Amino acid sequence: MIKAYVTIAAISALLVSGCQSEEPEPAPLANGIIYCSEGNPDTFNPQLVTSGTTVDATAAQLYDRLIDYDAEQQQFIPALAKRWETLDNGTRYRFHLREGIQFHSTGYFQPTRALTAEDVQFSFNRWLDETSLYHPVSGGSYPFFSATGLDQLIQKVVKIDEMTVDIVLNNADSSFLANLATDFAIILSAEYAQQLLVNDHPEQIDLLPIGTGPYRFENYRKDVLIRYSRHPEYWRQGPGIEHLVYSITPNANKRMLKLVTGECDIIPYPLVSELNALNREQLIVTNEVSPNVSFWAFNTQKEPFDDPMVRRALSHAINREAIIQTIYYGNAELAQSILPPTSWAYDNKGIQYQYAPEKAKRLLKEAGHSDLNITIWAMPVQRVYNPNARRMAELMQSDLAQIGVSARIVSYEWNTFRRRLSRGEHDTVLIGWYADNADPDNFFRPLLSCAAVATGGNRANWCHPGFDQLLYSAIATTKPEERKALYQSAQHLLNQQQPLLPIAHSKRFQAQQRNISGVELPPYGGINFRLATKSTAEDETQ
Amino acid sequence: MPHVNLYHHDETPSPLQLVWKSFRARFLSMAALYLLLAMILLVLVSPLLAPFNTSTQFSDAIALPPSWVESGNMQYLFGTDDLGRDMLSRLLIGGLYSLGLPILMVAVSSLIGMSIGALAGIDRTIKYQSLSRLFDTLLSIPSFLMALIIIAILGTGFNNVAFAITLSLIPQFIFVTRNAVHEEWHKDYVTASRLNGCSKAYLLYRVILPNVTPTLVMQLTVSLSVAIMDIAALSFLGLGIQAPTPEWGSMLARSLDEVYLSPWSMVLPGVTLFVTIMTINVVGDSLRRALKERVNS
Amino acid sequence: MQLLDIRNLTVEMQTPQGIVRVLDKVNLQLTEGEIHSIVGESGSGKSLLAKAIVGFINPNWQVTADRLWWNGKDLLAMSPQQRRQITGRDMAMIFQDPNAYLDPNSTVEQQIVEAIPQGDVRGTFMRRRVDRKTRVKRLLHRVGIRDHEPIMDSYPFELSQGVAQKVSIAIAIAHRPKLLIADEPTTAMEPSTRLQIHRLLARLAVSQQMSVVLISQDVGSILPETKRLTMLYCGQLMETGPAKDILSEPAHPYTDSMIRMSLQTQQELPHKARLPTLPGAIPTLRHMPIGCRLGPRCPHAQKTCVKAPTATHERQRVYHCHFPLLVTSS
Amino acid sequence: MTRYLAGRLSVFIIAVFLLTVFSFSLNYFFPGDPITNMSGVRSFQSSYPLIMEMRGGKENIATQYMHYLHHLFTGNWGQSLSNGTPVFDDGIQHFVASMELIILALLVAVTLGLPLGVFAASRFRQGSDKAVVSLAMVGYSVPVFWLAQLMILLFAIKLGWFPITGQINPLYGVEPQTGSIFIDVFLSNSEYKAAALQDAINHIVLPVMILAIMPMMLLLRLMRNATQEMLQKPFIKAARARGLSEWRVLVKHAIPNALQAVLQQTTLLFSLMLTNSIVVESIFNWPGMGNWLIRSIFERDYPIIQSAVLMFAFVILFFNLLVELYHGWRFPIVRHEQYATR
Repeated sequence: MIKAYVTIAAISALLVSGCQSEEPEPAPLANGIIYCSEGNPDTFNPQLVTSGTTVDATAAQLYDRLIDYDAEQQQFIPALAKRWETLDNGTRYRFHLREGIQFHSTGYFQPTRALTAEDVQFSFNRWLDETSLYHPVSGGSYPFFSATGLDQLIQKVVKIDEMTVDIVLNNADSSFLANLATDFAIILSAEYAQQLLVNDHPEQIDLLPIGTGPYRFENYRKDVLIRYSRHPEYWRQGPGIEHLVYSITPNANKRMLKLVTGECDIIPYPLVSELNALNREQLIVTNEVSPNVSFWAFNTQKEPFDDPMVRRALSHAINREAIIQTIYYGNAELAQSILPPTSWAYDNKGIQYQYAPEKAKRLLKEAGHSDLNITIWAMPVQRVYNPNARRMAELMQSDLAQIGVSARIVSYEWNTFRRRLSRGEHDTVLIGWYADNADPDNFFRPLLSCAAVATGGNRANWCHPGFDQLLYSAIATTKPEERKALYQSAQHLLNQQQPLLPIAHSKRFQAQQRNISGVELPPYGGINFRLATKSTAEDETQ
Repeated sequence: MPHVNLYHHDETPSPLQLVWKSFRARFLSMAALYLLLAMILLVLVSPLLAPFNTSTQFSDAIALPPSWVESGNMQYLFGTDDLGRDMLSRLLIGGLYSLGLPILMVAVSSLIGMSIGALAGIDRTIKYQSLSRLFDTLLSIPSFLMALIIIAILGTGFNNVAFAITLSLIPQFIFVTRNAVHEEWHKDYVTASRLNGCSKAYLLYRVILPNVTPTLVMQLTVSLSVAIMDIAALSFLGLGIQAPTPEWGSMLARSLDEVYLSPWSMVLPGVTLFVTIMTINVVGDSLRRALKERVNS
Repeated sequence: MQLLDIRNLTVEMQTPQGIVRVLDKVNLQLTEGEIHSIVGESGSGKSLLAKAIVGFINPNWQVTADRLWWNGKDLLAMSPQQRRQITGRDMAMIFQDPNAYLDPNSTVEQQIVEAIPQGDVRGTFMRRRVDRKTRVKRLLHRVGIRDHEPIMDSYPFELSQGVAQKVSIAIAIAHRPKLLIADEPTTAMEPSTRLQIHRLLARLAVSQQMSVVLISQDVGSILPETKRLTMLYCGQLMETGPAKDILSEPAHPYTDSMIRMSLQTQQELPHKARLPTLPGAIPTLRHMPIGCRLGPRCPHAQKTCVKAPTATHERQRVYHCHFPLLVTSS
Repeated sequence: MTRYLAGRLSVFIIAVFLLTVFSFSLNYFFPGDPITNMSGVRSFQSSYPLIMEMRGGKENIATQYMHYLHHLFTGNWGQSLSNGTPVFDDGIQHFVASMELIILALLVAVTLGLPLGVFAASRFRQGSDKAVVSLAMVGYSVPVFWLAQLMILLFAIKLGWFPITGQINPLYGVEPQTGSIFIDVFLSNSEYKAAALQDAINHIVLPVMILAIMPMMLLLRLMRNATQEMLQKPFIKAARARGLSEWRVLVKHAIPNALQAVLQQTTLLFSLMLTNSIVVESIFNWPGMGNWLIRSIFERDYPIIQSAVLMFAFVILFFNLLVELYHGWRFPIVRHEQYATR
């Protein structure tokens, strides 16, 4: 019997010593990066969604766009298109494609040719052309493009020759190139699409993706991981690692613990204050200004939220200062408008969303409501703009209780949550938005236009013809002064109507192991692993 | 010849008294019992005792450590959580959900389970025996799984969780009561009473019940600790009582996000839960022990 | 030399009501090969005496004696291990309820094999197995089980009481003890089985040169071969001596009543006849009378009986009584 | 034995039958369309009419049940509502992953709990017995989710010995084929099997440890009480009086008989084990049945909930059957008692 105990002790000692061995990391660990993402992607085609989780997981990794936006230089730079020119008074753009760009070669598809104009044409027609065979595949809804009106703006895509493609617009639009440089305007492989049609599995184009990006798809297990490997024939400088794994970890606390134990190399949306309290030397927390906003949207198609007075009353009840302190730990700015202050169209003159519970009570009474029962839908995941929506909801719950409104917090798994949200099942919802490009339009049309009601992007289900009018006038003109004035009146209108209450503009945080470098956080959208490298202990000593 | 009673006769203690006697003899048992009673009392009067409303957020006292820590404040004895809510009040009121609710659920399920079990225990035919065998087999499915199924059907929410756990506790009561009653039913003294022409109801209440009471009380403690554990585990997983309600399990779950900033918000509900369950387990264990001593003596 | 020599053995029990003396200064002597019967009503401490001899005691019993010698060695002075070795080697005991004293989850064969001393079995591994088996069969035959095959593979709960008792005896005699204590081995058995067991014991005493202590509740069920008889009442020794003498001429009133009752129960009683029992009932442990414990029930009791009587030695007999029935010649 | 075997098997089979009836009726208890709940195919999907036909959706309930049984036994358990993968294939992997965890924890619990229980019983009411029993009481009363968090803070964060999620570092590229990580490492075509194995062991230590503690403490207490009770039995005293050594009395007579009593409590043990495995798997992201079930409840993925429940219940029934058969085989008195008339 004693012997058995000795054996057990010996085994456990071995195990323990094994974990602490000083040996160099085995090769698979040394040339791979684990990114602990916060949720499952809906699909592997960013054209189909507006969800940041999906975009993070796919756009910059699997695909390329015709042009990219360089945030530092504040200009558009060539990507798949090596150059482009504007023709016909800004209603026709001609793109000259780069030669010899290879699509991914995987177990399910081997490309026989490089990128051509045909692929560009196919990719645009997928969401543009309702007669395209691929248009209805995977639901046939392209929320970003319909919300920004890009599908209305582009008249057609014309193939000029093998390496040249023209995009013809219905009218000149100042936000066109900005939208083209977003994560959504990606280029798919027409050849792959053709192969899938032959095999009668067109839906696989969004599940087993093929692109030209720095990584190619290996496999995906829901709730567990996405596995990518380096695209060996990538056309520009690629990553310094072989493997990239998205380890799906919705729980923020768990994500942080995994970073500490070294199971994650990079995590998004860290619990910043916790990490700082931990004070681990091998970890670094970076932050960047990010154009985003979190807001509390009222479902204006439901009683009693169709009454602006009720919406204003509820807005006055919320102590947003307290929210900034407890939820963001002070790492955010109180929002006075849906636009962040860094935007050139920002205006806060005469706009106020003050905390005034007494006024709120009075307004509510005037509107003829007492004993209001509402639901607050709080998203279950962390986003740049809101690190903990459920806790925020709890805070608001007690604020609302002060004015005699009882609120119930509702939350579902993220995909279910958004599905139900799109169906308008909510009373109010805590959600937010971060910009896909530098244009202020990106904060208005995808969020509050009547078109966005249909696509589900307009969480307030708020359709105001006057407001829409302002927005369309703003994009029709190219004069900045004129646009600014229009956007200012739009902001004032919003303040008056309050379909939503802006809460905060947060900084964007990311925590990572010290030995990871080259992971970019472009301000407009996602995360980019194109230049990611991992230095091993040996590299450091050299 | 008159028989002189030379020896004085003791009162023969009833089985219940015997158990109580040997239970009382142990310090630990009594300590646990008193602690349990004190906790139940505390829970009952918690709305009066709690210094603050559980949802009141003190924005000037966010994540304040307990008063015994240097930076603590006597106003908030156990500190405050990350939203500035008083921990002591939350723990006290949380007892209503974490201890009070389970007591209620156990009371309801024991009433139902014991009545069915007692009836089942005295009916005894071959057909019944094979049926009960089958029943026992199906009863081996844990109550937590049962509760999960019911929640999957009805959805989460306070009422559904309470209903689910109550329902899932009943089988154990049926099982234990039936076995205990059945065992007594076939003892010779019951047979004797039966031959004396006592009615079934009389037998059940006057003859059998006093003898099975300790066993049933023991099962009550077992079920209570199971119920507390189940409701806390469900809430911890996010399927039970939802966040703003100060249930200990859900308090624990949400405290995980700030373990390092405010460790007390995780330690306090955990310790409370642990002490509660342990007290109940000790009472149950002592009862089992006292019961065994009665049988042995 | 005396095989067993006990002087003034006292056993005290700790009960919630205080210390109770359950055996009060009992003496017992035993020579090799003799059959000795201990008779007493329930609660007389006869089983306890047997248990004290084999060291079968609970930790809360206090055993003291002027002398507790086995083969000239003081059992009380030994360490528990030594004592267990000696009793294990030299003594064996069988009980009223044989099934409870057999391991319910081992076969008869396994249990008998376990009792065979290791030194008895010789040879290689295979030989030893065969040897053990034949020894088991021989033992079973010796205790009167002829059909050994089914019995060997049986579990205790499959045996009838008589057979189980025989198996117990087989286990007991497997290591050829010098003393076999039989604690009411035949109570609750049907008469034919009882007779079988009794004969078996008597035969074994002779053939194995083994002393037998037979404990029983009434004088009528002792072995005819009994050499000496000891009467116990409430933990006190009443009378001891050669069985024949005592049965024919009881010196102690208690012995007398026991014998008369035994005779009476063997014949038909007339309607409404009084049983020749002593008045009153056996006192409970907690309420032992002082002095002679028979006192309150004794037809001859007088004031002096509140003092414990001293032993009267007469020829080979010893009795403790202030007013013996036997008028001594001296 | 034959009679006992037949009795137990028939009870088992009837129980499994009832279980299928129960899981079939779940389709009707769950909100929504029963056919969708069964198959995971929604009514607007093109294959729905075919599925409706195959599952007897338009016929009476008995026919539907027969169709259900047929699908159940042919491994056609429908597809997930949330991502359309076949439930059965997923289920098997989750099942094996869970079993790996549970069986290892059971082994740990048995190899530590039983000897400690015997040890405590042999030192009955002495200092070491009291120490062990108090420890068992404490260990048995700690809520498993709290314990897990404390252990994670200590072993993973403070000491940095063990990782906290999953079966293996995903960079090893070991894809689940069977669900059992050790077998998968072996089957994988990784060049670093030794390192991967080491990593897998590191991953499993903490969950197994946490999962083992409560059942271990339960076993310890059961075993101590049973052994102690056995040591009071006449046959043990008789064996002692026969001069057998204390060790032999313990090993040959007390322990086997105590085990017989402890084995009767295995139902309790399994239910504790499975309950805790659900929580532990969720905390450690172990890709087992518990984790699968909890997630599917969140996502209202009815075909999965149903399958997970079915598998859980089946495992318990099957384990109990095994234990009962072993019990009856090793301890004949059990078979005897079963048919003794009372």
